[in-house]
Amino acid sequence: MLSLAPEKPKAAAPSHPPVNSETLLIEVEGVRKAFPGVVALDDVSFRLRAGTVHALMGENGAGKSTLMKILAGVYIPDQGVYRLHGRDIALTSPLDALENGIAMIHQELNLMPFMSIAENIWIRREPLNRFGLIDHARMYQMTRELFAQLAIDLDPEAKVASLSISSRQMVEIARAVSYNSDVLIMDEPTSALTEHEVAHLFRIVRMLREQGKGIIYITHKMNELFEIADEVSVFRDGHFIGCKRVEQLSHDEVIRMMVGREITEMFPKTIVPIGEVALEVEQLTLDGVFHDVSFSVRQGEILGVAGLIGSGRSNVAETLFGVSPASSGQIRINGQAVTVDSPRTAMQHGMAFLTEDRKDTGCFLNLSIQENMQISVLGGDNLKAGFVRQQALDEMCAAMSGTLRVKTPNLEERIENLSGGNQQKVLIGRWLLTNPKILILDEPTRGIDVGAKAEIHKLICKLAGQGVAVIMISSELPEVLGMSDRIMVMHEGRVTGIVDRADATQVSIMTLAAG
Amino acid sequence: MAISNTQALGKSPKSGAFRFKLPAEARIFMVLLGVALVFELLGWLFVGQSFIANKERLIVMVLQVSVIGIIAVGVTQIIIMGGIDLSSGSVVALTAMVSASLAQTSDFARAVFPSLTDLPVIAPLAAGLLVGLVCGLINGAVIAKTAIPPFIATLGMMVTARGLAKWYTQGEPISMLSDHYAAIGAGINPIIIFLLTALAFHIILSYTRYGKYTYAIGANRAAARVAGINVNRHLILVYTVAGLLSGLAGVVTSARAVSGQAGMGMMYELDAIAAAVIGGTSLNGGLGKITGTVIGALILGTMTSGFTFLRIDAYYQEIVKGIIIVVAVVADQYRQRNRRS
Amino acid sequence: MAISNTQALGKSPKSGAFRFKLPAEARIFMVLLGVALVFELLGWLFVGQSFIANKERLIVMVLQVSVIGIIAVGVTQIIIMGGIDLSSGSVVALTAMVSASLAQTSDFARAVFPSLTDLPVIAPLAAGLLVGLVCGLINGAVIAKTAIPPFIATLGMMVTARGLAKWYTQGEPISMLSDHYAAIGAGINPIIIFLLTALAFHIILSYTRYGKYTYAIGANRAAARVAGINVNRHLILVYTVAGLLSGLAGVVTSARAVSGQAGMGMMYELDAIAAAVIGGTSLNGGLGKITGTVIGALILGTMTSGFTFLRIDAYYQEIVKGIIIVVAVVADQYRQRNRRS
Amino acid sequence: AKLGVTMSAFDDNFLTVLRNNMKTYAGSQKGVDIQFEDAQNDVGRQLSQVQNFIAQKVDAIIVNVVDTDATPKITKLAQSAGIPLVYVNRMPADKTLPAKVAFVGSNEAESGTVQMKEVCRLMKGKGNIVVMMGDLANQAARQRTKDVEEVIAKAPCNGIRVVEKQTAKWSRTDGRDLMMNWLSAGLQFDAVVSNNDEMALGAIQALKSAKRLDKTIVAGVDATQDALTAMKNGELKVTVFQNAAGQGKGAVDTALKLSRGEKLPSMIWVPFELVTPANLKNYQSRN
Ligand SMILES: Nc1ncnc2c1ncn2[C@@H]1O[C@H](COP(=O)(O)OP(=O)(O)OP(=O)(O)O)[C@@H](O)[C@H]1O
Ligand SMILES: Nc1ncnc2c1ncn2[C@@H]1O[C@H](COP(=O)(O)OP(=O)(O)OP(=O)(O)O)[C@@H](O)[C@H]1O
Ligand SMILES: [Mg+2]
Ligand SMILES: [Mg+2]
Repeated sequence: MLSLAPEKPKAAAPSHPPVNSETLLIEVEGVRKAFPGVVALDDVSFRLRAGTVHALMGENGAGKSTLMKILAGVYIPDQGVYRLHGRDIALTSPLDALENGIAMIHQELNLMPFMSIAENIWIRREPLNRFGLIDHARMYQMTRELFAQLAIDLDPEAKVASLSISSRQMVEIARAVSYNSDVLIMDEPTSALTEHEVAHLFRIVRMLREQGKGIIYITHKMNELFEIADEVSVFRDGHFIGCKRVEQLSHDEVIRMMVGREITEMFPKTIVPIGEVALEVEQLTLDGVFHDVSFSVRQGEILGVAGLIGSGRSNVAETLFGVSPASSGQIRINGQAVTVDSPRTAMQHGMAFLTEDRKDTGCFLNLSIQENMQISVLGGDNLKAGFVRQQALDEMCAAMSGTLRVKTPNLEERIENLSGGNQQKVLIGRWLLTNPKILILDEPTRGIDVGAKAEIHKLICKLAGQGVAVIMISSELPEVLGMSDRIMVMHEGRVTGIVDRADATQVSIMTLAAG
Repeated sequence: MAISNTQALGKSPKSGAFRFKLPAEARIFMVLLGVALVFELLGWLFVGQSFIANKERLIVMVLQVSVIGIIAVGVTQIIIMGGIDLSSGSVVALTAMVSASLAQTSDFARAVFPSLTDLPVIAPLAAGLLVGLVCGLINGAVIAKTAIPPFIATLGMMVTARGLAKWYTQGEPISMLSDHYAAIGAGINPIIIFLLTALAFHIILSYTRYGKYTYAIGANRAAARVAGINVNRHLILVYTVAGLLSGLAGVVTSARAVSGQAGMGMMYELDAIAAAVIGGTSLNGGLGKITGTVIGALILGTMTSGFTFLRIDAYYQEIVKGIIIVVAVVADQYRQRNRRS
Repeated sequence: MAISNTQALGKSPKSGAFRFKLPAEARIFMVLLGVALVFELLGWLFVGQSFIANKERLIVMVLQVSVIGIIAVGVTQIIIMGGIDLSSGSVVALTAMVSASLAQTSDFARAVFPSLTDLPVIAPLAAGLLVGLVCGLINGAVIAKTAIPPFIATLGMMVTARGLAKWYTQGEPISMLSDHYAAIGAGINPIIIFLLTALAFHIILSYTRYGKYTYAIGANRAAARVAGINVNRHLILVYTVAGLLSGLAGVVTSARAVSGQAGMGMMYELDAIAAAVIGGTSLNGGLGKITGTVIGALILGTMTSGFTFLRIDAYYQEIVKGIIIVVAVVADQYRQRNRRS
Repeated sequence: AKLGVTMSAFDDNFLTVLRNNMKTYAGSQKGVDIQFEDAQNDVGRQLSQVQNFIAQKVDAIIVNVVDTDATPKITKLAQSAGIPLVYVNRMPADKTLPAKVAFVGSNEAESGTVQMKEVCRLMKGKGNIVVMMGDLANQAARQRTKDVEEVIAKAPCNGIRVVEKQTAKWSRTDGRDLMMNWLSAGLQFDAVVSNNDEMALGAIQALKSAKRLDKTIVAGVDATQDALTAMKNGELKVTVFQNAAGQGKGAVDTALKLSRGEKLPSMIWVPFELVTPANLKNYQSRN
């Protein structure tokens, strides 16, 4: 146990709660991992005890996922000590980790879309019959048993491609549990889940804790921390800041450790004057997906959209923006009836749409931050004789990433190398550059840390103050409640109610969402 | 409280299981039937005879795509795994040369290896398979170890193997092959070899881990790695298997022509890929079936025989063949989409 | 026990901004220089003369890849956009036939169109470009409207266009072309056409919206659509541009040979793709530069000249060419990775 | 009568002339129905085409074989189906041809010999030559190159040396590029012996722009229209004429006769003929 790394100055002295070393599952010390241009982890230490839920907190890009990927054998650290059950170990591949009893649910979904749920779960461990061939019947049976134990209701034979993101997340969880490993790492497992599923997940997590497993739980959601975690380690800028028992911490203290400063207001909602009706939707229908959706949103107003997973909120947003044009119904913008048949026409009507899945429909992963940000404004004034006015655009992008505090060495960096939260900020920047009149945000703060979240919320309020009509879909109830002027609730592809800010409570929304 | 994926859409959670859904292969089979029926109809109209009710023609239809089919069985696996193989045709030529050179009879004065004539048939067969295997192994190893695109790695092999085939006898064809060797390609033997190969790999792909890994890597390579699959090893394995099958195809080709020639197998890689894709294998990886590929190959064979049957000029044949490849894939996609929504 | 005891590299998180980073093209240029230097060295050792210091040789090196290069400029754009084009070689043949048939002089008794001889040179040129444009347009439209893989759509075009080229004069070559037409392919004109085309599209790809959209679609097609790009229209546009360039290549080829033949351009598509990929264009889309492609083409040209210069047998040329294609791409990737970490 | 023809390639210049001659001649005969297939230089494809013709029950099959090594198999297929078979242009490798099988064409071994002998005469038996070869996977390329080498191995031509031989894949542009590469390497030679006219024409273009043409003898094979024009302009010195009309007519005639059950000699020769500026006008309108 020897590390030659020099002591790094730290914002707060790392402090570990006293532990009985016999219950230590994982111990890492002095871990360093650098990527081109970025040191993701620098002299980081971390301990996991058996029978505990250990939360990991930190801003976007703090290095949480990187550390977990090292624990799970995906990355090989540049330097550091790794002890498992008190034994030194050097993992070389994810398989290595799995065989040593470490399973991980990654931040990004890692499923094979064209294969069945059962095949995804039991890959590499398929039951064989006496001819050495795969016994599908038994595999489905095993899946049903696993699902029964976890109270998941999915058809094991269904193809993963046909599942919603949340169901896919549940499949990931089931697979991780099925390894029956000593250590289970969950990297933001709830970012795609709503309250219902989260509660359900927590029951699973508690069950595993009872069985004496060690669970590492990464989240940006403060309430989850206090609900499920026993201990919490905080990271900032690739450094380990400290580790405490949750009981010894308050909400504000965690934030201070993460951000290094106070954040006073969580939902900085400012009441702004509400103007004319900007967007009006009547009887909007997409056959087989959602029906008779009617609502309106005014200039300066924030319309929150709540609902359970798969209630069709994202589909409504996609239809509004022309991604999948409506089969019937009417859209009126500033009182004018319009046909929106493609995102292009939607943009011409002053709309902007931040999609929920940034990897699939947001980022151009191998292009630079700058190119990602300016792609939607390559027209009009920014075009001269067919040529793009690069200088002006670059300045706009630089200013925007400054405003949004995108953490990156420079704007030429590929967006792929940013942490999830920073990618999200770049995409928000892309849409803000278009100066939208109507802004549709689908899960705008998914996977975003508290600091950045507050900034984004402030920004949304500021835009509303400038007269932009905002539609904000969110699965985080506190966010919807805190930010919206009115809340529309959906259930099974239909609007079940539109509630004013004053009348909205957690309970009233959930009742409508349940149908 | 259960989590269900089908709360919306007014679908009961289980409805999917009961919905009538034709498997992809059945859809492609319809295309095959359609093509055959069109020829049958035109046959009665313009030629005055049946297209299908002719035993010899049925045999040729399959026979002429047997070699392509054997290659396509390997190529299908590579494509399912998210790769591509442009080298098959050249590997066919190289193996045809090598195996033919070991199958010569001693009554030929100018044998390539005068001391290696009249060998038992197993020798050229084994040598051919081995050459194919090595070519595939090199493809796989290069792709796995250097992470260059398979398109480039196999393009390199395509050029190199063709060069090797020409160099082997300085372009001279190899003839006077033993009767035992010729028997491999005689009569309907190529058909039998093709169908047995297809059957074997159909079972392997559907019911073994080898198969599951192949689909998993093609569907999502990162996910496959995270799930603990040794992606690189499997990659090498699949390319090696495909090389082996190209080797087999080379042996069959040379046995069929009773001669080994450096120009053999030209462009076969494209026909094999076409057979796989017409058969429903997606070039994006993760999707495909050997049964589909067999039908895809049969569609190509039926077209060739049909054109000759209708006495369509060779120019038009090519013109129409290109169009039909596109139409077959479009039709398949269209039906797929229709059935979905 | 430590996993690794190496000292920290002492890089602060910001060091990236100051890091020296060679652009991709510079790296490929090194490969070109390397190849040329190897030949220079071997030249002094075995041939006793300089490889590079020879004006005529330098001209041939570029001249012989000019046609491939013109095609590759279009193909690069398609690959950046996430597509592929297998039809270029056949389109070259078809346009060569059509434009040659309109460039015949009247003193030839058996002209293809006896009434259309002695036309001004603009006629065959325009006809050739138009044919290429239409082929590209069809490729693009099929891909955009039916969403079938570009590999299949352009494979179909490859077969069909070759068939059309053969059908056009029933395989008969077209000769007796006017001097004005021949001038297009005379001397170093093909080089000039190639470099001007490359320069124009280098500028277009780097500094116009057309270029930005091409990269964006290649990087993430779904995201490009959501970002307001009319993806289908742009797709058609880029395939059309590539078709146009294949058409131009066809005109240059036939002008150079002063003859139109249906067998022209065979396998050019693969050389063009190889040039693009050696030049650093990624087959996954979203990455690539025209400058890289030009250097990629020059690498191929240097190799051909180098082999002839060293008097290497044709067999070995092919064998080595395949290996070099792979090695060039591997080397490029390797350096890329090294520079990164 | 129904005739099925499989050509080794449709885009070869000489074979196109041959094919067109067959077509015209068959068209002039009453009740003859002729169908052409393109084997695209692939033996496997050609075998399948023969088998398709057999399934079709044509009255006779004409084969322009891709590679003569594969003929025993083709002969066997036709023989066991009882369908008459005529090989055209390229001579089959069979030791003996059975009944109902015939060959119409020339001896490929002649073309290169005739060509080289004339070049040798022009060079007065000594000097340096370069050889442009066709695609090496192709039989004609190998045979013609071998012919050339055999001629210069013996007196009176053994004063001639091959300084370089290389492939230009039958094509004019490749021929031109190859010649430019040679010239840039400073290669010294007195004659270019090319396996076909196309490559020879490419060489002429390159030699012309390097101003070396007047000092160089260029020889091709095929006597295509372009080649004859080049010869008329004094650029090409030697080419070899294959009688496409004779071969085409002969093949169709033989096939028809065999299908009527007539007895015929199994080898019908249509020899190669040397073309030089001296006898050029006899050939100008023949192919
Ligand atoms: N593959 C990679 N290549 C280059 N840089 C990377 C790579 N992966 C991560 N990074 C960088 O390392 C740093 C840490 O990233 P990491 O994903 O661990 O953050 P995180 O704490 O998980 O953030 P988030 O909460 O947004 O998920 C970031 O600055 C990120 O840009
Ligand atoms: N690609 C797809 N294929 C099949 N069904 C899909 C697909 N995408 C979405 N669905 C289904 O459409 C329904 C509505 O999904 P949508 O994403 O609009 O809901 P949502 O309320 O936004 O939920 P989420 O929070 O998951 O985004 C869900 O039942 C989902 O399963
Ligand atoms: Mg993370
Ligand atoms: Mg949603």
